Amino acid sequence: MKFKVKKVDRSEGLKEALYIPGIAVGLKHTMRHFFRNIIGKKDVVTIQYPEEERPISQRWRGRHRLTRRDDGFLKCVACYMCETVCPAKCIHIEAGEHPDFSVEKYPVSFDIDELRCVFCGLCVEACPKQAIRMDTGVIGMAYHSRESFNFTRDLLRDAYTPNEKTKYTDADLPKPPDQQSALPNSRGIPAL
Amino acid sequence: MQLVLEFLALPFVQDVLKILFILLLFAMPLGTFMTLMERKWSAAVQDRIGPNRANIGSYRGRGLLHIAADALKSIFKEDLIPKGADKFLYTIAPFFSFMSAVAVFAIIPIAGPIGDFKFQVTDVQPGLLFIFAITSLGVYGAVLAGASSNSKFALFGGTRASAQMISYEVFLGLSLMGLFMVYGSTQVSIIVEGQGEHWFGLIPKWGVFTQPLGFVVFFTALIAETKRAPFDAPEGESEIVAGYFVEYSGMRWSSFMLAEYIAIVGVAALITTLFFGGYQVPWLYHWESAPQWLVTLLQFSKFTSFTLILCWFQIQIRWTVPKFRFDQTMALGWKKLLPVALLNTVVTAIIIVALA
Amino acid sequence: MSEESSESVESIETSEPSETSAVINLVQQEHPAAILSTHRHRSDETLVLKREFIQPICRLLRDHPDCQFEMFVDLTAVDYLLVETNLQQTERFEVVYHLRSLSKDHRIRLKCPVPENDCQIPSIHLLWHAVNWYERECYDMYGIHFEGHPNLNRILMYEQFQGHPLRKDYPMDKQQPLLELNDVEERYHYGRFE
Amino acid sequence: MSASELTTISAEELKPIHLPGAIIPAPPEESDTSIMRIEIGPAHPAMHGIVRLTTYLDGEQIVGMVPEIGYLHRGFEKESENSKWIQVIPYTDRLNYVSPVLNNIGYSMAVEKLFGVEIPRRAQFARVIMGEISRITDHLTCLAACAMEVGGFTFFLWFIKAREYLYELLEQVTGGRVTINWTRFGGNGTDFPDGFLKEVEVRLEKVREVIEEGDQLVTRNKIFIDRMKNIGVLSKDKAISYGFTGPLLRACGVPYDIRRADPHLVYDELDFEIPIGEVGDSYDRFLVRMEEMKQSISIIEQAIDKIPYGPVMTRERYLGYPDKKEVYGSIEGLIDHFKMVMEGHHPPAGEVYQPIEGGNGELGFYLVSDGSGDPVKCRVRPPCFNYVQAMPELALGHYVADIVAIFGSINMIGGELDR
Repeated sequence: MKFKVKKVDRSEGLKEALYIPGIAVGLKHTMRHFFRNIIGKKDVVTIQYPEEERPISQRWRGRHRLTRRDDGFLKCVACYMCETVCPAKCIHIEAGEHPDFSVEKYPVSFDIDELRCVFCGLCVEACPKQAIRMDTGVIGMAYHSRESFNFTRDLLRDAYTPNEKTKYTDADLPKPPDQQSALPNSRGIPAL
Repeated sequence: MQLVLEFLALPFVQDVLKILFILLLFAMPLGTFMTLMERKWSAAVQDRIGPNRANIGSYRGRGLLHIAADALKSIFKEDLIPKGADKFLYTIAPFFSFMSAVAVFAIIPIAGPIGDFKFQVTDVQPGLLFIFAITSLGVYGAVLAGASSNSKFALFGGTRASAQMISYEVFLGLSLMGLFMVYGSTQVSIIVEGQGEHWFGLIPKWGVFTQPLGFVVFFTALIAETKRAPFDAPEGESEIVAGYFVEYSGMRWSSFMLAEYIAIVGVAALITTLFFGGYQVPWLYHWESAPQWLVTLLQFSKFTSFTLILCWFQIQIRWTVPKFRFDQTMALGWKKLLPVALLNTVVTAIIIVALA
Repeated sequence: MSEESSESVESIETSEPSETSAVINLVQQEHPAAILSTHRHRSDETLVLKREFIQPICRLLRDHPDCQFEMFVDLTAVDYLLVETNLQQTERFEVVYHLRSLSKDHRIRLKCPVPENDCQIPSIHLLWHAVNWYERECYDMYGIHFEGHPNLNRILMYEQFQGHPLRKDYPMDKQQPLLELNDVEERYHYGRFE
Repeated sequence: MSASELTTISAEELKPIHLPGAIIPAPPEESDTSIMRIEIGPAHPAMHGIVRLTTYLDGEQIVGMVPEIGYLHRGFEKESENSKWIQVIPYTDRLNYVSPVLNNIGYSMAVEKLFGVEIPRRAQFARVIMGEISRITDHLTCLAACAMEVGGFTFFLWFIKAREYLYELLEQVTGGRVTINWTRFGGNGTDFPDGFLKEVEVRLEKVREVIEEGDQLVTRNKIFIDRMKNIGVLSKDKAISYGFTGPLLRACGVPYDIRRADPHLVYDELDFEIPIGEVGDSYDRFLVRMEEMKQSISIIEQAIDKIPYGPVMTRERYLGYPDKKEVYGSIEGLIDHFKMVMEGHHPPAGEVYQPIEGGNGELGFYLVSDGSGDPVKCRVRPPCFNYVQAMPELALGHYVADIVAIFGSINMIGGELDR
């Protein structure tokens, strides 16, 4: 099949043989940058990170959060879909029956091991109830110990101000029986 | 009061004061200032902001506190000697390079003479030959550091530094032959005096205009002498990590660094003196009635501003030009700079004979 | 459920004869005994050979004016231990070569079944420069010996690694024994390899 | 071979071993201590990824080199054989982490070839645009690192600034700057946000300016030319025999570009030139990559003009997840969704090899599927595997300072080399 070919010119004339013209052209560009930046900081791209933050798009995948229904209860129905689709196998769910029959199932414990998570967003796509989202926009996730990276259900769920339609406040969410701090991670090796 | 004036008139005291003034109030501050300015100016070239984080309380300045921060850091950093290093040579190597960087200021005049008082530490008759002697001593700093620190990369850096500095001293000397012929002597004050006249009252007789080729070769040789910009194969940080001072840390390492930055200021001051008229302010002779203190102030500020401009130019070159490979540095030196320097000497001689 | 969806999809596959089938006819004439079967799936021409004929056939494919496979693209092996469905595999392992002809602009895939008990196949490192490391990697991962290879030892794993990780019977989270730090000096002696 | 036997090296073993992938000089006699062995070791400023080059030096000249790889081996194949087809996509971001989109596209096209399905035209154009943006980031990083090692630190930071513009583009579409996880089987995960194509043109203009400035700063500079010309030369047929593909083969003068040799996506509708060099040394590779970036920019502009409207995922059942409306609304949609997530994709049994023009050369995916949900074989043909194997041959006879120039122009990426 025909395609156009372009030979790269590596010619080297007198202009290159003398060192000065090449350096002069380079100096022209660096000086242009220098004088534009030293006076007015026109082209400077760096930002002062802790004070200013880089604008992120809405699709930016950051820290997870568990969304809530209007009546204050978690949207998640513990269907284990995100747990099976997660490539890093870092989500652990234990489902439980809720005393109120109108609520089918809810996650007694919903833990994400953020150290293992690869932030691929497959769990958000797989969730049939839009219960888990990654749009909290939290850029810096730095904590002091490994255990604090095992986000439990209560850490992940949204903050929620109860309004007139609220039926269940946070107190109604029964705690899992033994809330160990260090959950075994996905490979069954207990985190230290 | 009378006692004090008498004390000041003593020649010995004047020399000590001159040394203290030129070293402590001119060379060292400018050198340390250059450590910060290199990072700030290179940031400007590369569309960054440069260091501005060091702060006392909330005062951050525009990064000026980084000079103090670097100094304190290097004092408190651990200063270790690698296993198997030759302790004695390892410890004295930094002093050689520091000494050769500082000694350059001995013969540089920073302002015009008032009566018989010269703003110059010494005005020895073979002025510039003293410079060549001192810079050749600087080779010991790099070579001893490289050879004594028991590391292959340092060994590479040391051998490269020795070959490069020794061969570039030759072009250093040769490129100034033309200058000596034009101004008739190697004494620095006579050269600077010579640069005071003007052709047709308009163009000042600076070294740059009388010796353009000599200036180019001299400037290149001096950059190679201080192992900076395109000639920093001895500290080739991409292939031999950090060259001869790879095993240094703490105060010893920072003395190498400080030596390098003071050498920048030294190079800039030397070139200003020899090629940009030192303290000679152009067209100042028209204004006879100027008071003496104003003339000295003008001369000193002209000298300092030109030194700063040349420091800036060296740093600008550093961040523009890629690095030579080591054998290309030597090829450039011996195959290109040597003929150019000799040609320059011959041409200057012919012109002088023709004009005279 | 998945079968019927693949039927409807089968028709998309291009079935017009391309030059490589000419290559297969050529190989059939030269080495009729070598070829076990040939098939063409998703426009990828494949030739299944006996493993002892791999060197002459590769030489033929590289040097013959009609084939001219100058470029050796890839070498890998496949472990069919847990595979039930019929992928026409006869032995447990299969070494797969991919070749590419720049001048004739076509590709071919050679497959050689290798039995589990005597895991070896003649090496073709003399035909292309690229083959050397690919064979070392295949040995490292599957434990298939390439006879005649000048320097057949592990390339991705460290020397003291036990087992061949990409075999299906190598458990996913097997822990390797810890070993003491050896000095680099012993590894490379002048002139030879360990 | 215990230490005691070392002294009795037979004459046959004395001759230098000259293999592809390892050159070891003959041992020096006891008196002559000229040969020195240094480790351009795993952690070295000029080693892009983590690779050890045990180098034998005679003075400053290289007389032997043994590259040692495997430091970044994360077991890509073993992980992908133990996970579902869709779970392998986040792994492919991390193969050639400098041009992640191209790995995604390569892997997804291979699985689509297994399924034997065509993706909608808008998805093909979207893949071409994002793939070329990713190719530009790959070349920007490689040229920047190569010039930095030769001393052009300003050139490095300007090109990293240009790369930053493109990373923000990737983030707007896929949600990740490097770990994008964007393509799916049968189309792309997300469509372009509105106003995105305008944004692409604005940023490409900025990137073109930076490339022009970098070109002026370095390419015609005699110091740079001296450092790069006639360094790491490889003849055309030796390059083919070493399995060179991509910019390195084109630098030797062979116009082999998979986008033209095996036309895929919509590359045959877009016209662009293939830059080739003459000698095949580091300078040619530098110039070829510079030219290729300009071609990629013109490809993106043509693709932006021709991109049609329409769906980004195929309507084929059991390929993409059903729309969220159907999942929430109808019970069939929910069942399909549940079945897709729980059991994953079931490509028909068979094997397939799909090459694509990666950032470094021919990036091929060889997949074997037995119809059940788990992949049998998921092999990546790494283009830079052959370049590191040829490294001893390229570096022989040059100086220590040339190792960085050659290694920079090879653009070895740890993730792709060791998988």
